[in-house]
Amino acid sequence: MLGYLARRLLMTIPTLLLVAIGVFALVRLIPGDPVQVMLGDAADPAQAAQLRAQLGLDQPIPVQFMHWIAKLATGDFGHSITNNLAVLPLILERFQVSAVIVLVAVAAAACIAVPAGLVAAWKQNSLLDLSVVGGATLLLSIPSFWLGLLLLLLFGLKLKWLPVIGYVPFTENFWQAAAFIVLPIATLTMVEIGVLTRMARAASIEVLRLEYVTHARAKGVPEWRVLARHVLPNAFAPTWTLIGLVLGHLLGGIAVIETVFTLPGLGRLLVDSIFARDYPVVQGCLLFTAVIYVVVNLIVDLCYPLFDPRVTVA
Amino acid sequence: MRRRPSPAWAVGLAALALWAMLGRAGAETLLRARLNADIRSTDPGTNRDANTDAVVAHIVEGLVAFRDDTSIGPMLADSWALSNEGKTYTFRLRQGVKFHNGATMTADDVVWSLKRWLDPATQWRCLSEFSTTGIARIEKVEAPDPQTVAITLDQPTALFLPTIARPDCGQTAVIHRDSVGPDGKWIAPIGTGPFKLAEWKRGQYVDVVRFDGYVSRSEPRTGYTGAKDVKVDRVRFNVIPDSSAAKAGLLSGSLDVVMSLSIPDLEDLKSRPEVQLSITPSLSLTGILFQTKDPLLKDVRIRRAIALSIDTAQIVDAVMLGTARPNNSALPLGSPFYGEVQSHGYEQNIAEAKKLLVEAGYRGQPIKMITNKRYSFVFDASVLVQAMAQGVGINIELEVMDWAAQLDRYNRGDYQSMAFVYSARLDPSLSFEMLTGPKASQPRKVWDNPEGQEMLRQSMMIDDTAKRQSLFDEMHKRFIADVPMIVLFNGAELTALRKSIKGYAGWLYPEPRFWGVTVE
Amino acid sequence: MTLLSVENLRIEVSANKAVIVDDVSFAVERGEFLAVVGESGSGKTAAARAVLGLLPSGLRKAGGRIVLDGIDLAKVSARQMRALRGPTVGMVFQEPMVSLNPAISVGAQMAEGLGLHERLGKREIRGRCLDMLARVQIRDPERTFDAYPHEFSGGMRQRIMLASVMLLKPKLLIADEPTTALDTLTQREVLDLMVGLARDHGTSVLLITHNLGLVSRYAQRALVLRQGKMVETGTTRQILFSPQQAYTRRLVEALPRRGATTKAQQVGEPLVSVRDLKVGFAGRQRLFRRDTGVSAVNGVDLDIAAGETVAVVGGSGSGKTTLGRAMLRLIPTSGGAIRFRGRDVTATTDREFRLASQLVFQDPYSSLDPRMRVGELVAEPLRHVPHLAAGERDRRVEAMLEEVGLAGLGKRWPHELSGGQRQRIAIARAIVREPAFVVADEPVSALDMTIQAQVLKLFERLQLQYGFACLFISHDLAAVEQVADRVVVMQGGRIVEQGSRDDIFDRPQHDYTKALLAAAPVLDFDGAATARASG
Amino acid sequence: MRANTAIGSVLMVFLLGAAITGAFWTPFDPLRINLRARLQAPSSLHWFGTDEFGRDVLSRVMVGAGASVVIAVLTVLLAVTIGVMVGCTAGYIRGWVDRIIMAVTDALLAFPGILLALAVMIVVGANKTGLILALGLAYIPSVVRVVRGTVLSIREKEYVEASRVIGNSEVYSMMRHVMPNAIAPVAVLATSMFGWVLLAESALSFLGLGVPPPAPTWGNMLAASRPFMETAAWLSIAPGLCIALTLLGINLLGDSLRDRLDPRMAQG
Repeated sequence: MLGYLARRLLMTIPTLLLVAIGVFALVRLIPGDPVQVMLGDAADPAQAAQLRAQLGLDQPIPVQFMHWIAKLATGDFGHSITNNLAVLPLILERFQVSAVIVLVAVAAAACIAVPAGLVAAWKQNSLLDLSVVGGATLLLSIPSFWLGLLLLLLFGLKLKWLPVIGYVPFTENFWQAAAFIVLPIATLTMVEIGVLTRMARAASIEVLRLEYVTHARAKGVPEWRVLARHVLPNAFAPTWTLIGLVLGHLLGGIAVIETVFTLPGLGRLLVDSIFARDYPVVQGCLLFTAVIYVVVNLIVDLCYPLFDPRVTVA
Repeated sequence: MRRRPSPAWAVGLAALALWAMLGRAGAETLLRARLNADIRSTDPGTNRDANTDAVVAHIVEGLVAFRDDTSIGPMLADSWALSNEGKTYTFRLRQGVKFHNGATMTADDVVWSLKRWLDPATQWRCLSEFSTTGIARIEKVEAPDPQTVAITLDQPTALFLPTIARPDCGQTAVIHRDSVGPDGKWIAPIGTGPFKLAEWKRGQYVDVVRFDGYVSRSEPRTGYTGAKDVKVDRVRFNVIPDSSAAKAGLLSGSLDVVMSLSIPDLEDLKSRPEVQLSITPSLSLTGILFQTKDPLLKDVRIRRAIALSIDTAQIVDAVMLGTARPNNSALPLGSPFYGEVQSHGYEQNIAEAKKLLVEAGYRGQPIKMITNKRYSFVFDASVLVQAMAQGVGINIELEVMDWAAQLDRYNRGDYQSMAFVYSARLDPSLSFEMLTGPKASQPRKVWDNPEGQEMLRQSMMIDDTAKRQSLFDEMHKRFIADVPMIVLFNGAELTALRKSIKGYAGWLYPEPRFWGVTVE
Repeated sequence: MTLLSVENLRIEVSANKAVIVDDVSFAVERGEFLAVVGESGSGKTAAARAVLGLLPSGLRKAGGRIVLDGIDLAKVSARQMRALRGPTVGMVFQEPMVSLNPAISVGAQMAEGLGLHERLGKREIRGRCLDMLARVQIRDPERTFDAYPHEFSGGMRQRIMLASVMLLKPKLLIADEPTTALDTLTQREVLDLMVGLARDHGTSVLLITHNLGLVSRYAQRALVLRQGKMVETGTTRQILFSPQQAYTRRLVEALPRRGATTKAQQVGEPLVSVRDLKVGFAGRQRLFRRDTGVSAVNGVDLDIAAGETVAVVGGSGSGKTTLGRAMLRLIPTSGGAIRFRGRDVTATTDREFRLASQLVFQDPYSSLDPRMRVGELVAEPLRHVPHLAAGERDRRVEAMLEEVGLAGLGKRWPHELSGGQRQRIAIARAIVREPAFVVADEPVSALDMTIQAQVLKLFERLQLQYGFACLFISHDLAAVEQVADRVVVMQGGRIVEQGSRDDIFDRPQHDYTKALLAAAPVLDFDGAATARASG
Repeated sequence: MRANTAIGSVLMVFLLGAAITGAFWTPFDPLRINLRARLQAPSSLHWFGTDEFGRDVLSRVMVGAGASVVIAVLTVLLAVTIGVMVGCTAGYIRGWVDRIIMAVTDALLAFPGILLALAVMIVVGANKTGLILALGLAYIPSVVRVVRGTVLSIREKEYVEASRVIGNSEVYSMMRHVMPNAIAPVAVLATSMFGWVLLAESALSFLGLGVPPPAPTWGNMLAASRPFMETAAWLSIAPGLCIALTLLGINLLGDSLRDRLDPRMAQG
């Protein structure tokens, strides 16, 4: 198990190195630079050159890259160009916001989607099944930010049940924080329900076709128990993989939802930094995102044997 | 309409109110403002940005400062006189001005400060203005007596006082020499301002507290000078990068002041009972830039045709929702030099525009116009300009870029046309200076007209208001005739405050002032 | 006394009312062993599932009466039906790999039924389970109880399955092709266990099978179904030895029997010869080392003469398939030599050998590209025949299709054809270039009995006609007996015995050969159903 | 599930109808600005109302349909073409080539696609071509993964072995037997991708970069409607519904395509 972990982590190094190179190259390919953004329309060339030198942006790009990598190796992600904050704490702070929303939303979505998919598969082609599939497909078809805007319109502006914008950390005021993130979570949950229900249903249909289900029934096992004990664990395994993928991706960027609900999350930090050409932050965010993706997938793989004993991590 | 709070929301509010009450139990009055990013340093005019300037302006002062109408008024100097063919400025200092450490300011401190700014090691932002390529070189700084300072330049310039008063130059602040260590390294500002620096918690907030030993000027508050009567104990500049979070903070009462709001924000906040708005015209300038070296647009008739195809008033109205007025002049509305001449710009004239196009032989060749979505008013203006130009048969293709990419193109002069916004310039010469120059050496300049450059140079040299006015009038006429760009309007600075804040006023320069402000 | 009686059972597809089981009646007495015999599509599985009330989704019972242990199943509630499943009727499924839940431990799955139907303490349940595991000859019941199904081979899983069903001592055991997926030796062991357990508990057995050999060995009575209809019913003896219906007769006649040796033993240069052939599968690549590999073929010597048919027999894992693939140079060898017409072709890609050799696969579903038409499939090998005009090629394809009885089907897609037809295409594709050497890997084991007979006959005829040598890989001794000139017996990657067909079948020397022959259920036409060569 | 196909087809026919009609005729000029008719609610004259510049929303939705469809089709084509070629190469050749391709693919997959597209769009420019390139690039890794996985399983199929036995070359086997059979899962993926592109196009517009105005796409219309959500809800409802219904149609058709291509179904 530990050996497996070590091997997996070792295997991610080339990927992350590629990511780092790609990120760095991409960031430098983007036209414009942070100095111009900072100086705006009054960019005196001499001044710009001075600032560039101050930020180390006047050095050849390979040198800059080596500097960055060397610092990264010591865990130093550098400082933001726009506000001089250390990048890693900044990322971690923003990440908390995204992570809370994503984790709660995906968990909630899974709790709704998996039973719904299971029941739909059980009653395949019934009216119930049709409405579950139809509903899931509909949820899948709505642009997430539009859905978010509609929810805002309804609950925030028309009913005035929830605050429309802003964010307060949970550490500061739990209830207020909760009120701020209810809608983003609801939005994300609904979108993910669409994805996960369809997956859970498909997986359950596969499992329901298998003979061990008939075997269980032939032993006189009641239907609910057949579903709960025999179908669910086996149908959950592929869904779990999908949940991992979804988590991995969402944790890196729910920029759109964060923008709709004006949450200071990681996705928005990244988008804002791209627009500000804040190289250290963009690079840090993208790399962090990639690491999260890799780590989440690793965790998912490590958990997989819980659902499917055939898979061993060794 | 009354807000019906949800239970969670209500509990949250109650808790917050309780916390706020406990927080104020010490009877200290606190004003909470928002910065969209942390300040870069406390060293005036060196490692800086707009946020840094805003904070530092509460702590330090210079010899002179801008008034509300962008004219120059005395600050630490009581008066000044010109001699030596306009090359020597002799400042008479105010009596009894105290530094935050209790020391009394003398001419010696002024000389020390100026020498520090002029030392290249300080990396003062405005050092280049006083080098050979700038407005004038400072040849001599002397203190004939403790209340007098004399500065001698190598040539006369009208821009000397406006430059040393510039907020981005740190107002060429007079600071006590203990602000730096023995090694010359910056420690913290010991200035003469109405506030002194209390605490800078990086990434979170900057606190300034009232300076009890402050001796205020007697004339009423104006710009960065006049009476600075501090009515709060402490001002906290909270670093809140997210504008919506700031807005929410304002609505929930955890912030008192939010500056630099956007037009859509205005629509949203107008209806909120707990909020008041301060809308002041600002000096920024939005317009359509043309690349006069472009094979197609080098023909002034085509540029003119575009200018005549649009209805500036209608655009401004649709874009700024009544917070700004049309202005085709390079001088901002509100400038003391803005007169009758400046109010004559372009009148929409479809027939004339079409005629010009025929003469120029324009046959629907596409004209690319770069625009951006960072500034919604720029974007909206470009959409409207495009549609109106379409009306006379001009084929403008919009190209949306992000702001940084657009700036890059702007600085390299690499565009056919672009919708652009210039930041505030406090002096009319500077307003023209940002547009005027030889493209060969300064590709970002839009107006490459030798006569215009010469007039600009003169306007910078002389101090006579009437003469300068006539120069600016002439430059305006040439500028309108050349159509290197179409100025559309100046911006508006939108600040939202809690209803409990009294005495706040915006001014032409888009930075807040928290003296004279009370919290009820 | 009748335990189960089924009267006029009718089962339809819910959607289009197609009839799956039509007016079928039969009865099972207490303690009786009834075999239901039929080919695919006969409705035998559906009929058996109807007894459990577990028809696959999409099928429904449209008529008839099922009385189980005196209870009319039409009149019981779902709950009562569940109470019957397990203690009254149990079922063993065909595919041991998918009939145990992979996510639940063996013990928990066994205990589940006991817990539902009997009031027992935890310890008692465990005890009963362990006893039963021991009874089905699982070596380490304690460990097995806590293990997961995937840790076991097919034969072991089928024993576990049997144990978990018999734990409830059902009055009726339905066994749906319980050993079809197992090799001959394991098949024998599992079935013997099943019969023994049934006898112990007085359980009646309803055995669903296509294998007449099993019927003759185990069943007292048999029922023949064809396309949902009853063809014939009677004692095993009647059905097998004096079938009344033409279809039953066809079934019985379809059983392979020993044919004439096609050719005399050839002397001289063998067509293909293999010396000390070794094939090892590399172990898993670890970070710093490689796991020790497994050798699938270990030092095989074999000669095949032109036109000769050599059969390779052995249980699963004996290396027979690997040998065939290695001889065609489809998988790399790790030692030894392969010669073709005297030339060493082990290391080189010998174009002549490649074009002169062919392979017929076991599964006619996966060996035909689903996106090519029948004609294209058969024409494809002719790409490599030089100077072949398009017209000539089409003619040869058409002739070949006619040869295998598929004339005029050239424009069809493979999925439009039956399994037997597909295997004919596969054979046509292998033969069309007139190869000298064909490896046939279990070519008929995926087919129904009557189809098997036809395909084997076709194969024999073609071999006679075209004169190719053949390596015939099979676990079905009956088929081997019909086609082989010589037989090679493999075990654990080695040849344990080889000789002429008659020598091997009549005078086996090696114990493994004897065991294989003993396990093979064969119909003895001279007397009662017994196993051959029990000596 | 016949109903799926029917509903999906009706929705798609409707979309294509609107797109084709919009290319030739719209009730109003979709680009004509009329500041006197700003933000008018739906009426008998303007069925879907007018936007902040007084343009007719119905006309814009119709023209936008065409633009959105063209962008989606081209993006999917780009991603599928490159993805299939790369994926087949990786899956069939295996070894080092495969490892390098998969390392790059994994690296690309580790980014959130929409942000990758955003960055690429800044580099290549915010226009239709840029959008297609950016989204195409963002989706190529998914195609590569699916194709490679399929190819890896297909190349073990007996009919590919049969092709080798016949004496066909590896390249021929790949082109003739592997690629055609790898198309089915890609076709299913492509239908999903069509929907993703529509969503991503609107999301990118929303984040500030998309197809430049005034040419309408559903995405930039929806994005532009945000400030007027409270005051002029119809602005967002028209394009939002169009996107949702189109995606519904595409997903339903994708489901029926999946069912049709399922080998079990084909055999049954």
